[in-house]
Amino acid sequence: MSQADVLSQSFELGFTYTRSVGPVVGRFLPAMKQRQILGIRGSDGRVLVPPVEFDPVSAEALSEFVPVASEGTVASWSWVYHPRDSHPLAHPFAWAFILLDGADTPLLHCVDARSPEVLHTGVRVIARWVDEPCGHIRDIRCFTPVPEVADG
Amino acid sequence: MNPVAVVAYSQSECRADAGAMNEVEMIMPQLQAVYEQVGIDNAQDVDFVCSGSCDYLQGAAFAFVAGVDALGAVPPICESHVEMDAAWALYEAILKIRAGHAQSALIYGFGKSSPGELPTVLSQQLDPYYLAPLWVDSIALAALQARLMLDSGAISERDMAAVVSRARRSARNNPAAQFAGDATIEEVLSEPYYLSPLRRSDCCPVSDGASAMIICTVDQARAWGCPYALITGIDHRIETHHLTLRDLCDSSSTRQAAQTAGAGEGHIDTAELYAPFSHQEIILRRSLSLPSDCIVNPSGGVLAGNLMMASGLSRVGEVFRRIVAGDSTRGLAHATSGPCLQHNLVAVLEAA
Amino acid sequence: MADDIISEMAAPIYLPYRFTAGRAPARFLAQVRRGVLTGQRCPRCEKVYVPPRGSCAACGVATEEEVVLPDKATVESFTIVYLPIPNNPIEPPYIVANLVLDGAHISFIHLLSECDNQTVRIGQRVQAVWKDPEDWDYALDNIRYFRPIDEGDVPVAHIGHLDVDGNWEGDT
Amino acid sequence: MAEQAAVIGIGQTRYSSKRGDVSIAGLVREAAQAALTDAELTWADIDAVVLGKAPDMFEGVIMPECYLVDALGGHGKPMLRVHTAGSVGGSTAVVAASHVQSGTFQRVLAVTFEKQSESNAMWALSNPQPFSVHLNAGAGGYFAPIIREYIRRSGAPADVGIKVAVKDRRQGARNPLSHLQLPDITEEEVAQSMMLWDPIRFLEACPSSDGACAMVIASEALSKVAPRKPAWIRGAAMRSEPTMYAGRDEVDPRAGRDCAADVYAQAGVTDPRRDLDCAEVYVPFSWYEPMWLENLGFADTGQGWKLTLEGATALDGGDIPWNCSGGVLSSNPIGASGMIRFAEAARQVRGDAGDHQVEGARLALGHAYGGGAQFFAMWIVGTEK
Repeated sequence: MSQADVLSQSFELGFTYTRSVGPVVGRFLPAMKQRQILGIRGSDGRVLVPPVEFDPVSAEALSEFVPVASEGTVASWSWVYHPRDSHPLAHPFAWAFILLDGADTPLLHCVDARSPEVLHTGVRVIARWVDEPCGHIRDIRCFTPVPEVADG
Repeated sequence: MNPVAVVAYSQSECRADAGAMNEVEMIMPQLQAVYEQVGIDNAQDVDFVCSGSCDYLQGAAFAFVAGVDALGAVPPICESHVEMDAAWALYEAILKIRAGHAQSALIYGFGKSSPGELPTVLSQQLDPYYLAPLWVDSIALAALQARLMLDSGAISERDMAAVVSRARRSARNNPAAQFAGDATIEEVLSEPYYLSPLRRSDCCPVSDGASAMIICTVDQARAWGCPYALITGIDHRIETHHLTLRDLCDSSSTRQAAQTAGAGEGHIDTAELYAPFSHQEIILRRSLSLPSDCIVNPSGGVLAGNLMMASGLSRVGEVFRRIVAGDSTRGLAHATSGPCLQHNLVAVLEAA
Repeated sequence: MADDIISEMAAPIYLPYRFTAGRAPARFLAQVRRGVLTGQRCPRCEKVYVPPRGSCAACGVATEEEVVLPDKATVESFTIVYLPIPNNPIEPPYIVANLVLDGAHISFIHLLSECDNQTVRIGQRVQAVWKDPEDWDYALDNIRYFRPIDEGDVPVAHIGHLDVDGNWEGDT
Repeated sequence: MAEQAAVIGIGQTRYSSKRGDVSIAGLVREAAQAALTDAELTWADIDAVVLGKAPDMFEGVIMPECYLVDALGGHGKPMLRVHTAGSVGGSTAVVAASHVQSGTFQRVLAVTFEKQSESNAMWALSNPQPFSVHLNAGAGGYFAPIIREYIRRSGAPADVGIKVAVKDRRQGARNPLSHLQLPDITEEEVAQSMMLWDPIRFLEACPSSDGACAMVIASEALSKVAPRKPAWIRGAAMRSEPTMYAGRDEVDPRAGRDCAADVYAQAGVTDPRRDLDCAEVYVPFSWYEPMWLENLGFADTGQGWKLTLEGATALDGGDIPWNCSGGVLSSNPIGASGMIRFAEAARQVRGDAGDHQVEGARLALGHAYGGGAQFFAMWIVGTEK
């Protein structure tokens, strides 16, 4: 039997997909461009953020958009000590569930904080927008903790 | 339901990197092993074949097509495939047997996850408009779930470490395990955070490998004359994709599936739970209301080695093994799919 | 402003992988790197597969025995392609042919060139045109293409059944 | 023993090169909602959901049942994802049927889709892997040599493929959902369209479409009380063989022959041309009509092209019309294409196929194949149980 060289090679599976987004995401994105976060009213009356197309329980198509605040409270968080190449921030940061003021369900996004010591569940955070929003979930660059003094 | 018999099961070692092994080379030894347990020659000797795999693990479309090359499918065979864990291939095969369309079936699952960055790959399983563009990986989502449990007081970090410690110790008896040892709770707790509040030990490893199983009617099992266990109930349920609309500290779909599968109709002495993260084992134990004397994950579970697309099938196989060895009379196997236990399958197995 | 609608978004999805060839393909490519074509023979049905995948797909058994094959082949079928291949410099129209190497029992596809596209035919005899040996790598495109050779056509019934010397039953 | 099952609801989107007005969820929802409406049911009436599509790389959403559960009312229900390459639309229907035939469920929603406009099919089907040769310019490059071998073997005249291309597009123009609407297409136009992969011309190849198809499959008891006439599933079968093995007949694959024999036996069909009233058969390249006529036993080996030339497979005047809906040559959302065949067969026996109805159709074949024609799924549906 001939020799068995181990043959390894890197490759990239890559494509830039063009997503048509439909009527619900299609309303959320332009609002983001205006630095406005939208939720949608679910069948049970709760404001769901970000707006989902179909109610998870009743399966109804949803259509009543509700603006919510860009500021809210951390409902859960995880500190990323070693960000991956694909992550939105290159330095250590946190993923968090953020209950925005006016919303009944949290949004998942990233929080840029100096260290994990700054974070705890219940901490107030506010959206930091990119300089030129284009209508994308990443128009929010990240959330950052609201300085304590601002509360006082 | 009429019980279906499990007559054979085999799983490869869980390896961090299967290196120079393609799909066929990974699958074939497991198929040979289950053929030998039953005393058959190849897939021609069963009525139906169903497999589970995912193209994105190794980054090539149609991974399952190559899998057919391992079967000896000439003349052609009745064959199907789910782009899911092979536990769902088992489910499809059981429907075929219950419908009387097959008396026996071969099921296999395989995954070579090492070529890619699995947690990142799985981020593209999320809704493609809000979450996938953030590239939030599967470990981060589990970490957010764990934090919710810790914050609510439902668990402590010590509880999580206890799961890890027991899994490592149990895995010492499992030659296929990737991680085994006798780490104490204190040793686990002394590890630094990985994605807080998770430590690396709270997370299952990434493993390459395959597993295979043969099931059949009870009559066929008797005809083959090999030891068997009975699947007396099986069901699976999925939950909404929107993580923050679910109660992540509970697994309602697991409870639903267990009820339909009849888990509560007798004492469960053994359970193999597909919990890729330590806190998820606790969620599952509670959702299933497992009795305190139930032995959970005697194989070490997937914290000892996680074959994506095969681990769910392997949970069923591990319970089968315990029953046939006489170590269990009634066990429960669980499989999961999707982020934070979104989709769950429960099978109840009993001694014949 | 509230009625503003965005209908599309770009979703760049680029995932890095590190591919490792299976044992059988790796052995095959290691030989190709030396300019040698090797198939694997099925222990059960004795058919020779090239390129080998490590199993006989018909019998479902592992293949181990290696067979060195010549670089002559027969055209089993072909298509003339008028579309460019993405990221490939070959200019259309070009011929992609299903070729069976002498001594093998299964075809693989490769380019056919140095020929008149209109006279290419099933049963035609062809031979590999290799790259300069110093450019050889672990790749089947060490063979630039196949070209017709001056040998009589193989009757259709015998395609895929030639021995390693290019003979078939009844050949004179 | 298997329970009886029938199709009691059918829903399809219109097919087009790009459905830019909907998300992926919105696309599958449209077909599923139409199937429920057709069956006069609500989401709560569905016991389980079976989802099928071709490779995830078409849309770049991995295991999309995780995301699509909400659009399909799946929360709290069993949901299965089938993937058997291009035959998946058919396989999904077969698997959904077995959910009911096993006696486990009363009403199952089967949904298939492809949103090919999100990417590029040629890329998704043949993204380069290291150490392999990349010469297959799409599916046509794979199938063209097989068609060439068919033409050699059968001695079929060169215009058979052209005739199929015209017939299916004209029939497709009678189906308002059809992607291509070419009521006036001529043989000359097809003959003069660009040669892509000789002998396949541009107009002899299927389009690339966005679209979804859904069906509600129900138990005997519930089918009997359904508002519309049920299409009873008289037989369902799947077969696979390896992609490449020594001696494989790619022109006349044994998996296709065996699958047909199985489904005919279940449905009591002994002569498909005589016993069936019509067929919806997966013909993505025109020449596959004569090839499958032979493989499926409608004609003897080497004779299939004669049926096409005689007009036997035409909706107007043919004794065994094929692809009255326009077939894959008129609409091709890959993952759904097989289920569209199965659903259109059901529409024929329900008698609600509109302008492409075969009058008095009582028994119809739905057929799908995938990969390199090594995966097959078929069913036969009828007006009677």
